[in-house]
Amino acid sequence: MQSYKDFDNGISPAWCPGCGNFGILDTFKKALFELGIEPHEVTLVSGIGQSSKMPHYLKCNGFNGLHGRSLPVATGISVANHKQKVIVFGGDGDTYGEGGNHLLHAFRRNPNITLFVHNNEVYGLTKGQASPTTEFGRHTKAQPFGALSEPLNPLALAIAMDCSFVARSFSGSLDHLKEIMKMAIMHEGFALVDILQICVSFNKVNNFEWYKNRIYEFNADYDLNDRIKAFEKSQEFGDKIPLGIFYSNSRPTFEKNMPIIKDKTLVSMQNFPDIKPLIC
Amino acid sequence: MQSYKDFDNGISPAWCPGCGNFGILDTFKKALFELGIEPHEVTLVSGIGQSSKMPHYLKCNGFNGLHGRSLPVATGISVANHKQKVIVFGGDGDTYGEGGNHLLHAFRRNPNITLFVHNNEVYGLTKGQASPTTEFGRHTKAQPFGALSEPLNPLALAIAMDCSFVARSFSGSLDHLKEIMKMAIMHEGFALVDILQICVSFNKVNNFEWYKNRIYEFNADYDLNDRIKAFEKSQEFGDKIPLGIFYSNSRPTFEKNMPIIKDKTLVSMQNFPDIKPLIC
Amino acid sequence: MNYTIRICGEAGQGIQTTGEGFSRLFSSLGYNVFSFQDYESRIRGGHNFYQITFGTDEAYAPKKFLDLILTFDKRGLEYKDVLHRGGVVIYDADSLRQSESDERFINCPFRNMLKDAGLKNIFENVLSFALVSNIFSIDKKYVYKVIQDIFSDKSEDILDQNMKAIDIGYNYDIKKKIDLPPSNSDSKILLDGVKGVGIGAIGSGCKFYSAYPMTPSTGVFQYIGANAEKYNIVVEQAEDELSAINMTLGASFAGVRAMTGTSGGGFALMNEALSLSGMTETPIVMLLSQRPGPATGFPTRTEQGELLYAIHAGHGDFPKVVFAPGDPLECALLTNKAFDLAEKYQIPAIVLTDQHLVDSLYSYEKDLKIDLKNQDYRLRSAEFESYQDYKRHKFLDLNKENPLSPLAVPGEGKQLVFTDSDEHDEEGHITEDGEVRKKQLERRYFWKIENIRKEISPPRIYGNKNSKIVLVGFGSNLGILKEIANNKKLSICTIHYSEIFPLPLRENSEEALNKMLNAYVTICIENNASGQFQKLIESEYRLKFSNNIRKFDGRPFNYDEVLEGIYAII
Amino acid sequence: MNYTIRICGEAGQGIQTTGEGFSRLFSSLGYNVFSFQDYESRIRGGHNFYQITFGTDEAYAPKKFLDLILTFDKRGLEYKDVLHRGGVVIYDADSLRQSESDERFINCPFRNMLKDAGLKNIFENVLSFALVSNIFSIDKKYVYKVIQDIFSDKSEDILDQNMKAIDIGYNYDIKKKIDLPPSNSDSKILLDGVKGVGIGAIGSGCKFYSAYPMTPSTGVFQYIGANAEKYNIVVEQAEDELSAINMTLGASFAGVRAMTGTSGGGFALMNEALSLSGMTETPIVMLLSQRPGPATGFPTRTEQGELLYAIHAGHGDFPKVVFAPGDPLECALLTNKAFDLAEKYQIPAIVLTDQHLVDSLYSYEKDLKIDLKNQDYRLRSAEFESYQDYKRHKFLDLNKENPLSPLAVPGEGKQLVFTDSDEHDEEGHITEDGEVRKKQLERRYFWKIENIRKEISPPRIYGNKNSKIVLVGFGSNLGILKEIANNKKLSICTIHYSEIFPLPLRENSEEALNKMLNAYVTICIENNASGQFQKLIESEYRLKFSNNIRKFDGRPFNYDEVLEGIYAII
Ligand SMILES: Cc1ncc(C[n+]2csc(CCOP(=O)(O)OP(=O)(O)O)c2C)c(N)n1
Ligand SMILES: Cc1ncc(C[n+]2csc(CCOP(=O)(O)OP(=O)(O)O)c2C)c(N)n1
Ligand code: SF4
Ligand code: SF4
Ligand SMILES: [Mg+2]
Ligand SMILES: [Mg+2]
Repeated sequence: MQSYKDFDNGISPAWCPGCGNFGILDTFKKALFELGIEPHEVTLVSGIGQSSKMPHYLKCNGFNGLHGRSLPVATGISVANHKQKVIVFGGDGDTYGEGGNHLLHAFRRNPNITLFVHNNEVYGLTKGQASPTTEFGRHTKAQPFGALSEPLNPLALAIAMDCSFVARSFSGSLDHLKEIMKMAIMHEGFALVDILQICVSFNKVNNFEWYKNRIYEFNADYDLNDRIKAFEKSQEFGDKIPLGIFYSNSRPTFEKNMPIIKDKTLVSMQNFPDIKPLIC
Repeated sequence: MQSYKDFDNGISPAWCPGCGNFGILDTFKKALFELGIEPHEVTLVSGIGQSSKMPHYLKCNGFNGLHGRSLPVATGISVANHKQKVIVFGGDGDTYGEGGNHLLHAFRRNPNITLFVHNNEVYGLTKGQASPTTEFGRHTKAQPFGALSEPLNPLALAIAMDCSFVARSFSGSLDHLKEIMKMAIMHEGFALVDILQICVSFNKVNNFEWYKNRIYEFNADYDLNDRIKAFEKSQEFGDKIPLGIFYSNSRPTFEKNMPIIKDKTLVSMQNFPDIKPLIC
Repeated sequence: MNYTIRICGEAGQGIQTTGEGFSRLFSSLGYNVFSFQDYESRIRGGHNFYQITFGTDEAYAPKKFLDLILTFDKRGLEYKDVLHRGGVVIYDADSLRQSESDERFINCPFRNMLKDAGLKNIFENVLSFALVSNIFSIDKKYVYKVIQDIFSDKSEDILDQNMKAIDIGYNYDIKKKIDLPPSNSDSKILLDGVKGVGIGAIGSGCKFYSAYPMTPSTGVFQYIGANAEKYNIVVEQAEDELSAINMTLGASFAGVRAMTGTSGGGFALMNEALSLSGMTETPIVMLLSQRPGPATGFPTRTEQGELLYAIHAGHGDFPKVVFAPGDPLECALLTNKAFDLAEKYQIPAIVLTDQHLVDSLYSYEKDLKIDLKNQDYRLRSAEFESYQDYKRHKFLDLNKENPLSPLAVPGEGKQLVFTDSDEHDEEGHITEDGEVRKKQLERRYFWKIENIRKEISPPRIYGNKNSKIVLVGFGSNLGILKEIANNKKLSICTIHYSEIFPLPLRENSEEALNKMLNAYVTICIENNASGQFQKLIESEYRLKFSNNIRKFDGRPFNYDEVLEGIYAII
Repeated sequence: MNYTIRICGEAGQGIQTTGEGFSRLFSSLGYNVFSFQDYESRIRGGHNFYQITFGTDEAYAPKKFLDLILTFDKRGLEYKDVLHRGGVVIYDADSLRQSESDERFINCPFRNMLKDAGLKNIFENVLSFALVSNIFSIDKKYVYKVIQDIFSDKSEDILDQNMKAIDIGYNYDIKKKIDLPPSNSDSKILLDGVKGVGIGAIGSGCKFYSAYPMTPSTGVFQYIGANAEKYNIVVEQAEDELSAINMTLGASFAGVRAMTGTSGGGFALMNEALSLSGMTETPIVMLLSQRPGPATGFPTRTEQGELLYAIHAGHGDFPKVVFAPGDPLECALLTNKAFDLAEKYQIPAIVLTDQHLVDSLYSYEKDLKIDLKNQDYRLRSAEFESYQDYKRHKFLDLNKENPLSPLAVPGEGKQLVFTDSDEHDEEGHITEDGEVRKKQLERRYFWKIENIRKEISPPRIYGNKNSKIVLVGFGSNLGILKEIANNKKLSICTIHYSEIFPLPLRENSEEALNKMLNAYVTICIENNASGQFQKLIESEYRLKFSNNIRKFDGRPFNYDEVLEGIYAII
């Protein structure tokens, strides 16, 4: 690799001009490059949504699956070949809506996967319906009475579920994002990075200015493994929106807990065993 | 109603002798009776599992649906007829496993539904596999390497998601359970009661003695609406297991938020409207 | 005399608004209009088009050849190959940075005109809309009117600028004129499949609609949402499709008419609960708006690839109906019939549409009447209170006219309503008894399938009924079948099925079956690779088509290619 | 000469252990054995039975009439009506608190005997097992052996008490004796459908199995789990079925053979990802172990009600195979064929069983050989490294023997492996191009269905090949078809299909088709209400059965009722 641009595959993104995803894409390439990871060492997994198109614009292995179902696919890949770096991209709808159950149980299972959520607080690809993180009361074509559910706080949820690495960044704070991305990728265990992402087409409220006036970067003044403190910090969202690492722990990963693959990858053990002992 | 026994429908439960569900069933009848609720005013909803058989043993309206899908059904019922008291019974597998996503979003939506989870830390009806609340490392026929996921803490999850009423009781503390049940049923909003339940057939570890040595009843010494304090309390599970109300708030319910049904139930508005204005 | 125009450009360039503008313009003038859309799965950029056929002849289907292309991107220029003789391409050479010498290309400097008038580029579609209207010599007042209607919710300032753009475009000295014969009809109205289904649902008393967004089903969800307040409908976006359908079942159980809608992938997720509807005999109506699969497939394109899936969906044996309406009017009528049969027989009913149908506009006479059947089969309040010995799943009493135990509304009487996803006894409680199951299947399966089938209408026959060339299709191909029947070159009989499952009884559809059996050439036309409709008809009626015409590139059939296809066969 | 015994009682009374004990006892003595189970969806209580047919004749199917009933509950007494002449009921009048005067009832005071010996009631099944063994004059050492084997993991103390119970039961002065002819075979082994599928999967190199528990599919999940450590298999219980199948797809994409299993409801939830397997061409094997539907249905009972659903499952057009093995051996062989074809053609493959098949024991010769085809079609390490211009979804080059682009293992070469659920180009990236889609369908759909079909084996024919009475069935009815073919009263030809979808080519199955076409009576037999198999065969081969025999009360067919059914028809 000569430059982070070597992760380019020549396909031009189908995003709107001004979309926050461009910055995230660029930053991700830089993060991989700076970590010295080679394209074939990575498998990117995604669901469906604007954010889930990410793998198409990167020179890596990839499985772009169904809306909401990226985490199980990623888990299957990671346990079958734990030498691959498995990284998932998803939207707030994809991850917290359709895919909510898989997220809940990925927290518990703790596979060695990095999950980047492009949280634009809206369903982008399907044209502007409320997502699980849309603010209460927001009117859309699908929410004629306004969004009637309380927005989901992904960080609080992750911390309550003892997620192994929990962070937030912003598509408009790319240096910050790059460092967080690198830490998340290097973290051993399930890492969630909720990236506040600008959607110029369907989220006119939470736009760049809105965020710029609220976000600030922080370094936890508590032990990152302190779940109560982290939970408390996660409650801060409104006039002030903290960016940074909220929580992390060093729980053994799912792959580490699985005795079968202690020494070798599963894929390296593929064989046709003798079944005679079973016929009895 | 002359007695709580009037909620009997003469069907004898298909549970194992000694199962904790018997006590829960009996206690629920008492709670309803003491609240002066009539059978036809209640719709019971459940999924599939031992616990989900509850509605069959009670003289009430009922919809026993699919494994994991009770909450959406209950939500549909409650919004179509918010005068009905909608109560859901589920197992730990049903609610926290298969039904995890619906739980997550019921927290957000806050329908006026009471959810009783019979948490026996095992899949009873399917004969003993690990459930989301099974302790780490427990070996079963389906977990040959032991359960490799961290057990889910339902209370912490509920509090993180701002569930409107969050409590725990025990199938061996029936007086306590009855009071909690009554409060949960009367609470306006989505109420989760996690009931630690003895399974004599498949959970030999977390048996009556095990619990008796650990449980204690508590009355919160903090404001029940204090999410951080409640979260902290929810972390207590091990040598000491607190029973009681952990958290509650008075968020408006989904039904209240829905302008259409402000004055009348939806079912009372069933009609065949004139479509002429739409043909244009 | 009909004309076809295509408006081309990137997503975000207002193609849709312009296309709708033309559709409204011509229909308001009393012309027949048919328009359809071709767009990508992205919000900005890419290449989309919107195509309108209009004139004094009937119009129900896409045409291959164009009379006018209005393009805002370079790719639009490439369609010159499908221009009719005398057809033109209207474009702005400056903004496309491409200039064409061919005389069919008419360079109109949209952006320069706007710049000169101090207007922004975004007005180029309104400007060009006016310019093209002028080519057809439409009176300017109608042009104003359409734009005013479309932007009625915009500020006065924006409206003013739009009017200004109209003036510039209309007054542009365009040499080309196309002769549009005067219309001989009153102004018409426009309906697309979305409105058709939506009107059918609302008119049938749908009081609850829960869905998870999925193209191309989202339109109906949002249409019902837009009318929710007026018609007292609860609409709720569920966290996933599993929830959407289960909520719908809950609402229906509680006593209201309820519906959900989705596309193929979401439908797959709803299969388990479809089966639950069958088992608990809880009526629901489901919209399955198809797009090409498998998996995510082509999200914004069209296909009829889920016919057999819809019919067989759900585990275990239970009855259902599947309707595949052919145009917006049928969308309304069959959505209504779906609600009616769903409630009458206590079953799930599926309305099968596709992207082509939901996104296409069809013109109708202004005074269109949509006659819906509206009967409430539920047992409510007083009636329920006095009902003798209510049991939700009572065994059949064949002496009754409708011997199914009625759907009672829980709470409206003291008697209880109970149902179960397990096999159950008459009261809805779990059973392990094989004899009880057999008795339940007698009513829940055998009685229902036998009686539902009698309610199914025969297919419609178009064209020359004596022709020995018979073209048979279903669902959204109705337009093609009608236009092919109308063609003046070849005498053809066409047959259209929209009540698809169960298929009409043989004795109820003798006429159509005889046509097929006695033809020299029987062609089955469908928009999928595997020939699902053909398999269905062939196996049901034990006949064999001699030929077929299939398309599966995600695009709808157009009239011309189908006619070519028929010529190639005969 | 065969005998049939039925052991009855509540769940939790050790019915299953006792039944398995008899199965092992007789098979170890070289007799043919067939046993099946009838149980409720509860852990304790209710009424279950376990029925064993054994002897010197072949045994593959349930029998209606019994030679001996051993019952631990009152409901078992009611089966006296299906006793053969000379048949007896063994029971303990005291513990059942019911005494029967009829001489066919033999009261044996199990509990009193135990009490006298200071043993607990739970030993009553071991005691009665020994007692019944004595009725058949089995040498006591074999009785010891079976019990020792079954309780081999129990403590010495428990084992001692069991031996004591055997002594008491065996020595009980029972008057009744049944004459069992000596076996003329070596000791046999027993396989049930669970083991059959499990062995097939393990032998095919399955390295990953993810599932969510669901009766009757859980057995295979747990069997593979029990062997996971020895065979290096990752087994994982997913949070739901959506996850189970998507994990399986992930593991397969990463390069290992992977499988999931479920029953009808879970299968419904897996439909969307089944379609994903088709679109991304990621091989998976799925076990669909049927139980009666719809919805939750009869969780512990049997039906063949998801044949057409399995065939049509998943949205959009994509190829798949569905196999319905007839016995444990076929379970192994067809699971293997499923793995082979899934990987060779890069498709999903479904193995269709049912409760009856997975829970039933069949005896086989001790030296049974199960020949599996094992070929690794993946592109791995060095081979991948040197592969020219790898593209995951390359368009077909028909000059190659297998012209599909091989499945490469991501990371084992520097070239990249990429796939997508959207319609995609050769490299797996999203496309909107209709021409590209057509080219993808050419290989992903048309080429595959054509070539897969050639690999499908014809049905098997049993009985008198010249008979004009033909009985046709599929899947778990193999045993019935074989036994009916063997019957000595009526000359019948029976035909069994186990490779169900796609059905074998007409030219590959002429023999069977001719038998059906030339018969006087053709009877289709299947375990469902709607006649799914009949529809399938009739529409595929354009023939018509004259009659059918169906059962849908959740119970398997028994030999006698089928024979009666045939008599009633002819
Ligand atoms: C099963 C299923 N349901 C629905 C859809 C339609 N769909 C595609 S993307 C999307 C939501 C996109 O929102 P999000 O995940 O937040 O991604 P964004 O586009 O905002 O990045 C939906 C509902 C689908 N493809 N599959
Ligand atoms: C879709 C689906 N998957 C799986 C099952 C099988 N199943 C029935 S109950 C159950 C789990 C029961 O566990 P839990 O919910 O904890 O209830 P319990 O029996 O312990 O009370 C499962 C997996 C099913 N019925 N439906
Ligand atoms: S719709 Fe929003 S999220 Fe999607 S590409 Fe456009 S700006 Fe980005
Ligand atoms: S298996 Fe456990 S939960 Fe189920 S009835 Fe028996 S004791 Fe109760
Ligand atoms: Mg989003
Ligand atoms: Mg449980």
